[in-house]
Amino acid sequence: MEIALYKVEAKATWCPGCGDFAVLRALQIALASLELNPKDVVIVSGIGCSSNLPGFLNSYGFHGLHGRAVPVASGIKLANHDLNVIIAGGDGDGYGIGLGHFIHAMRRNLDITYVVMNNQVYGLTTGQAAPTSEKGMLTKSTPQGVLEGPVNPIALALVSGATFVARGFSGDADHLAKLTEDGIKHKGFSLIDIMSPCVTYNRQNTYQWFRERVYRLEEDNHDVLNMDQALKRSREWEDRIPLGIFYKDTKPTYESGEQVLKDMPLVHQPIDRTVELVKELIQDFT
Amino acid sequence: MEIALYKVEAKATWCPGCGDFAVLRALQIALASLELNPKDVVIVSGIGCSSNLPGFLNSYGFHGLHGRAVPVASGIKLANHDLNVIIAGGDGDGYGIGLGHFIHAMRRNLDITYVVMNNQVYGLTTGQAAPTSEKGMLTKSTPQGVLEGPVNPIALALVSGATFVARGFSGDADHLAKLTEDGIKHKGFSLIDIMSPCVTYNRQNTYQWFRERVYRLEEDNHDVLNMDQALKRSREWEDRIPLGIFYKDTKPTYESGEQVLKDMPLVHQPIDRTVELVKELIQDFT
Amino acid sequence: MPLPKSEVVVRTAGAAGDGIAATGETFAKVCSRSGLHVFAYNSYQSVIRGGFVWLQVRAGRTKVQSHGAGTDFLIALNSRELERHANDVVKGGGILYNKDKVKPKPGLIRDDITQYALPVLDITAKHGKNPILQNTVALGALVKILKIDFSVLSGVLSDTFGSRKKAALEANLAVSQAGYEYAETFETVDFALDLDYNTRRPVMTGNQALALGAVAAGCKFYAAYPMTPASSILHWLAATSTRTGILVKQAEDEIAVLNMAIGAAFAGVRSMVGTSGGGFSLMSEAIGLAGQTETPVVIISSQRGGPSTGLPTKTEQADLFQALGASQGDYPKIVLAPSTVDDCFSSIVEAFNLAEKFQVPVIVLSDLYLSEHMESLDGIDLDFSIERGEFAKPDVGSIDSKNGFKRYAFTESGVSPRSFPGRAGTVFQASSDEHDDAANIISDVFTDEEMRTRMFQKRMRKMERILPELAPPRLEGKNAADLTLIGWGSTYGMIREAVSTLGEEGMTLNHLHIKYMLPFHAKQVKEILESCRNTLTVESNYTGQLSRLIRMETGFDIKHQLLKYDGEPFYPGQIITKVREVNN
Amino acid sequence: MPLPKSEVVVRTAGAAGDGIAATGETFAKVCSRSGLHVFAYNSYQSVIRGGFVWLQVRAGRTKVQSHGAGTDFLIALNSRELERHANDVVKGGGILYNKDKVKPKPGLIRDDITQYALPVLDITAKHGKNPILQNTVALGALVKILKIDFSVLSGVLSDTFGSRKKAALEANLAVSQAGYEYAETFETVDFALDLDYNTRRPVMTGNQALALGAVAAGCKFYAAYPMTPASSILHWLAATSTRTGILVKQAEDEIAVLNMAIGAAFAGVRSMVGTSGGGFSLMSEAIGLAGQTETPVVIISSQRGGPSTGLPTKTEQADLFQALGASQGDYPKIVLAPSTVDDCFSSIVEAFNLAEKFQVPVIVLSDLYLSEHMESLDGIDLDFSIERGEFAKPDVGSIDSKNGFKRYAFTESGVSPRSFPGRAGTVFQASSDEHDDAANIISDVFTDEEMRTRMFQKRMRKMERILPELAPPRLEGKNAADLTLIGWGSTYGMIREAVSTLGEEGMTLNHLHIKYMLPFHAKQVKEILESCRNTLTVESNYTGQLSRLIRMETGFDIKHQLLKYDGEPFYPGQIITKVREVNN
Ligand SMILES: Cc1ncc(C[n+]2csc(CCOP(=O)(O)OP(=O)(O)O)c2C)c(N)n1
Ligand SMILES: Cc1ncc(C[n+]2csc(CCOP(=O)(O)OP(=O)(O)O)c2C)c(N)n1
Ligand code: SF4
Ligand code: SF4
Ligand SMILES: [Mg+2]
Ligand SMILES: [Mg+2]
Repeated sequence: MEIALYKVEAKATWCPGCGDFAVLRALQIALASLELNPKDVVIVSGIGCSSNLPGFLNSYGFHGLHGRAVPVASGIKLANHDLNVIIAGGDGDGYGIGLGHFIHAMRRNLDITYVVMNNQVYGLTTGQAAPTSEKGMLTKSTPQGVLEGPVNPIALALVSGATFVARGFSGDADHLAKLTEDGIKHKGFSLIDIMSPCVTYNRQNTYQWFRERVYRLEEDNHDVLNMDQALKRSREWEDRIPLGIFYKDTKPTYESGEQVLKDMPLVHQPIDRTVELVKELIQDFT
Repeated sequence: MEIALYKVEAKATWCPGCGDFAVLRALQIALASLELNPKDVVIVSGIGCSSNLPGFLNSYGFHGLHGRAVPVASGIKLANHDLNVIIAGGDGDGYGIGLGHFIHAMRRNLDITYVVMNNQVYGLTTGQAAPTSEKGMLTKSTPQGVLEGPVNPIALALVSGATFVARGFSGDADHLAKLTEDGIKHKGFSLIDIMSPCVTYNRQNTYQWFRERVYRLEEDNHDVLNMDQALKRSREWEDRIPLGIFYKDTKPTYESGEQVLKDMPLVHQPIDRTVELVKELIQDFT
Repeated sequence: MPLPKSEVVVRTAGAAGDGIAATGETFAKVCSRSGLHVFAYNSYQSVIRGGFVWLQVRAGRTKVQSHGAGTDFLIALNSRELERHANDVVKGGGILYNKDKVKPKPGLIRDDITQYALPVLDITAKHGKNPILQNTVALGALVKILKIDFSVLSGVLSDTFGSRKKAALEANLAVSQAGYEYAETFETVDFALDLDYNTRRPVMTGNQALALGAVAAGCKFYAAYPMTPASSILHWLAATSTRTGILVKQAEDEIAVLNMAIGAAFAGVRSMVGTSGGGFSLMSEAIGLAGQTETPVVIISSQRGGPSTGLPTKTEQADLFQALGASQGDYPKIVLAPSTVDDCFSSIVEAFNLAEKFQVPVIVLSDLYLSEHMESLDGIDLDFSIERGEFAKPDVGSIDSKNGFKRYAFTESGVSPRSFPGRAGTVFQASSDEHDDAANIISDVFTDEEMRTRMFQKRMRKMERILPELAPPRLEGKNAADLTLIGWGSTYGMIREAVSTLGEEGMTLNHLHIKYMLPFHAKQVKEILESCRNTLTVESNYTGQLSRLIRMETGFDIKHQLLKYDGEPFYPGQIITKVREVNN
Repeated sequence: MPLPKSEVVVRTAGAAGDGIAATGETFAKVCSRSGLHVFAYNSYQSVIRGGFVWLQVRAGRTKVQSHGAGTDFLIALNSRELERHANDVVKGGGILYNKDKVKPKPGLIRDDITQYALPVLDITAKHGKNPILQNTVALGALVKILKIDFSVLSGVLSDTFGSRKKAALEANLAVSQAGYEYAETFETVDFALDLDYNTRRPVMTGNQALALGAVAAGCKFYAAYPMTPASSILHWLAATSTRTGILVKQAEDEIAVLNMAIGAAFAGVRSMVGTSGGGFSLMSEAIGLAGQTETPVVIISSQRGGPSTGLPTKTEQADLFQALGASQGDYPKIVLAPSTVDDCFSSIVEAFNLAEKFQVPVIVLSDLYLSEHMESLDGIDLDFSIERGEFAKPDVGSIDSKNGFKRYAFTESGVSPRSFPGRAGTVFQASSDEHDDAANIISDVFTDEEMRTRMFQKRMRKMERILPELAPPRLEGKNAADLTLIGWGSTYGMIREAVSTLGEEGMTLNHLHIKYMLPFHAKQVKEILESCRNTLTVESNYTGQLSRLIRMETGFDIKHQLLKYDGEPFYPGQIITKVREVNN
């Protein structure tokens, strides 16, 4: 399919140079190459610069509350598991206020792809510390420097049961498009944490900074089936930053275990014989 | 000090046989052996059977909202870091609804000890699935069996920066008392995840079940300084369940990095010269 | 009530873990299968074992609308409870107890009360050490005393234990039979219950009726996080999920619960959540999201004793303004409060229809007393229809392009035909940000003030359309009365009982029960109230929330208030006392 | 206003990222250091770069209370903005623009407007490619046009950039000077601003005043999660933390924020949080916790355009019922709404005193317009005292034993002397569950109904004690007026301006501004309103929330409403039009 199919008139409103453009494009390429019809794709987001993404792409979208994209997406998937459900959002949204949902979603293992535009800062609210900001980073809310260690989303995903755990980089577009495609194709919860520089508020973790550090796991003898190795690699950061798939696994999805979904998606199940059903159930009460 | 000092008239109201009795006693022993004055100890909890603990112990206490013990405790510690702040609560409280706070607290590394009475079920609400319930467990809310994998609190703690990560067992009282003492002594955030059977609603993970599986890390050549090893051990469960300290580290605490706490705890800082301060600050606006 | 009495009130008192709830349910079913109307209330605390629990079943030849006051029979499961409750037993009543365990102090039980000391040890000896069997012994005896056929009790027990719990069933059957037989030695009591084994009304709690209502409405998705007193909705829907086809999801917290439900509704299924005040607080942000994205969703909030964690197992009606004020900003939503178990059922069907026709969140306010008390129903109203509202015509087959579809089209009614993912030709993005009719956000780059104003008005227009669809409140009872009692929610039955009791005494009273809190029938309520000679609200809260709402909506000042906030439901007697006071 | 005008209105229009806010602030300070009163409003969207932004500064010889309407000078940063705003410039006004970038279409700028085409490229060439320097050029020119001494501008620039940003300062000084000098070629304008370089009023936003109020009150702990329009409280308090000694914590979400603050308050320090509606929703459960545990805490909620995410950068006053209804159950709390920047400062000091004296949560409702607009202050009221309320006498030295201390002692006032961890002799457990006076929970095992009732009444008694401590509302203006305008929050200034403008025309109007929403001065407000000939509320919301509150509290029906919900603040002109309509 043509990438054009996934484009909309509205121009993305990110700052020139923002990493999120590459993420949008990667998604469009991946969807096209997977030949998905826009009507069968739903992109769910929260609030943040990154969470504006669904508005810039031709598919169904739900642009909800800050930090709550994951449960909304889960509800959509449970209601209609024929849909391709993708979550797109920021690091603050997903790893900060939404952290609990993120981890519970991974142990739930619905077939959803989560694309996080990790810029290590709060963009939309004009530059406060994010849960991913490095220790010591100076921001509007931490003028003495961040005192907390950053969350490690890759490691969290690994220990929480995600079945596809990867890191991308907005500065490496082709690689990112491929990762995105693999993530969507994967059955089960996939996390793609994307280092997506905020050129306005993060002057520390720039494209250049990443370029000096990133390497590709697939070119470094990494075994995606080896959890111990994946965990070890997930702790690399200062000097060498791995990109690519850390870990991949197959596990039954949540929806495949749910008995009421055996026959068809909920949304297609008829609701016209409820009176009979009620009459039958009332027997239990007499 | 005498353990009696930490006792109150009110009898603990847990079901006979509940694992939480052992946790209460371990805390009392640990506090006594650390010679802490009850007035300098605050136990903070959420809501749940386990979260009733502060009422059964002689010290200051804050019995707050379901899932919110961690931020309350953090606020207390920040306001007065001379206090010994201990969080006590359940697995639902801490690893379910409170999971986000739990992980953010670990990367924050305040000097707080978190004692989780993990019974793998929701006790107080009469037996629904907990985030720690094993896959397939039948509960009131999951009559077809839990479809999600359980959270792994030890692994989450390890990858989130906790500096003292341990597991105890209510069926091993002395060991638990010692762990509790070590945890309180430790400078920085310590997690003690305690397998504390619910004799009423969890008929699966019983004392017996654990007794057949537990072993002590300290008797099994475990190196508490080795993160890789700790992570590997954190994934043991089915047949062998490790007890003891998985990992221990020293890192500066949050409060030691916060400049306004340099001189003394907030609560002791005077507030009688604010007019002068305001006059000075107004200069910035003119 | 003069003897022979046409109703009986039975109280079982003990501790949590004594099996009181199950005993009560069995007895309630026995009564119902004997053709009686039933009403039962369980007073308990949050401790799992221990504490002070009592459950009262009231059964009568005619409709009973509260759990009643004076107890005819007390089953005291231990000495402590015997002491606490003995004096509540009426003259001519009886007390049943396990004579091996309970030794009444001399003088404790009045002479006008019959003592039924049961030799439980003897009876249960053969059946293992299950202490709960003492309850079954007492049940057997009670059934005999009330002259109910033993087969009714054995039938209920068989249905309860089913074929899967055979040993338990056998033990229960045996000891209840023994209790029954032992009671043949007792003097009989003068009741005129008019038993009728051919009438069998269903007996259920408000929560079960709410859940059953969801089944009726074609709900497909129920999400919840456990919280008393809403948890039993979750339990029942989970237990019946494979029969009803409703997907039941316990999520990680209430925030996830409602966001999931909104996702499911956005994807096209009827979806519902249930919680209580604390969980409702956490949901409140997402209620505004549903309002803004025009996503239909039903939210049950069952009120309990507050504030904060408060009294988790006690009843209260103090979350009205929490529901009305939920989430920031002005947006369309509906708040309604059912008042009886029947009404619970119908209200959910109605809530779903309103939610979908108007694409709004609907909050259904229950309370612990309504949610958890058991009631026999004369029959549930099955004459309902499912109205899903307007859908946009899908443009089937076309490859889709966004923004062609005007999801939030400006219409006179304010309702814009909707669609959902998977449908061709209607691709759009729902957004919590303000947006134009084609669902493009206008908060980001250019806040078109005119568009904002029109979209706001479009949304709010729905509220005007909703009101005429709601049954206006009406005065029950005589039109010209000395006093009008006004209530909402679970106080319905008690108020009716008080009104009819006092009516028999010659007072002229009537009753206005408000179901729709938002939108509010301001005009009608004002008219009614202005026609009243005197007014009294009856509510379980401190600040008089209904009175305040009425004044806000109508300017009308209710004269008298009967407020109760100790956690226990009203007794008709309390209402009667207050009415007498006011009418003096 | 006839010429020579005693005030000037300057609007800068461009896109986000064009440095408009900084330019506005500089100009506002320049005016203030020239002895003028200043009021500035920034209209922006949530996009970080791009969008449609304009900032308007109004400066005058006498107090100015809104950002005004007609623009005297427009600084148009690009052609698009020139087109949008050119026509708002009044006759005799001027438009400044970068002639290298902006080419006005013929006819766009009316003949009665002076064009100041600035050769920005020439001027900034030496100073690198920073496009924002064009603003500084324009500022230099504007200062010259207004006959303000250049040293004032250079002084402000020096203070802003400080010694640390030397290069930036030099560039800004140079280009502003060049702009100033270039403007010498311009015709001068006839203003009578009466400059006075010896008077320098502080210029700050409502948020800065709220933050400064916290400093004054001895607040020691501020927690927040970023959210427009509350974020700048966080930014300022974080930036000054080492000077003020306030510990500033950005937490992981708003739930953590308020729970942390409650923890800190429980531990004995004055603690505060700030958020907007969405975050307030998330906090609501913990507000009830503060009420129930009787923990003093101050919660700022700055309202923005709703519902849901709505219009994050726009103003609205639609969260009143969210604040009133926050959290389940009835519990004591205070809701107040400051109306001016001065009032922001004093309100926080007052909020802390009330919070601690009555051990309740205090909600301070601001709104975007109030929080973010800049205003010059005649002087902040520093004559305040810090009242911490009653503390229990610690029993120093003793080893502690629990439950001796009656933390929730029954007192006539409902206030029980408090204590905190670390103090000897007062060990206790605060609990969200209902409890007795010694803080033992009564929800778990035995719900003592009498204790419950007494504890409930104890808590609620505080509300009666609070009301007399709050300054009752009063009519501003003539007592007998044809129309009374009623408002709350940020509309204060506009209403006053409208009242005085129309007063000059001979209308007799007065003004009632409500600050205390809960508890409410029902008696006083009712008396006032009943004495009014005609009434009009002015509010930025759809449902008329203040009118509804007034009717709820007093039964009084406000006759007319002026409601606005497009996100932009009122203009005095809109109020004037409405008043004329009503008075016809
Ligand atoms: C409940 C709530 N709290 C706060 C906000 C304000 N807010 C909007 S976006 C955002 C942070 C965005 O950061 P991130 O998710 O990293 O996205 P980015 O802008 O960096 O892409 C915040 C705090 C909100 N909308 N809702
Ligand atoms: C916001 C909110 N949601 C739900 C509840 C109801 N609730 C009370 S305790 C509890 C679960 C307790 O489980 P856990 O923390 O594991 O403690 P346990 O009882 O097992 O010791 C729940 C869901 C609540 N009090 N507040
Ligand atoms: S502020 Fe940062 S994250 Fe937001 S659009 Fe600009 S560059 Fe991207
Ligand atoms: S229900 Fe379970 S967790 Fe709760 S007190 Fe009883 S045994 Fe302990
Ligand atoms: Mg970010
Ligand atoms: Mg548990």
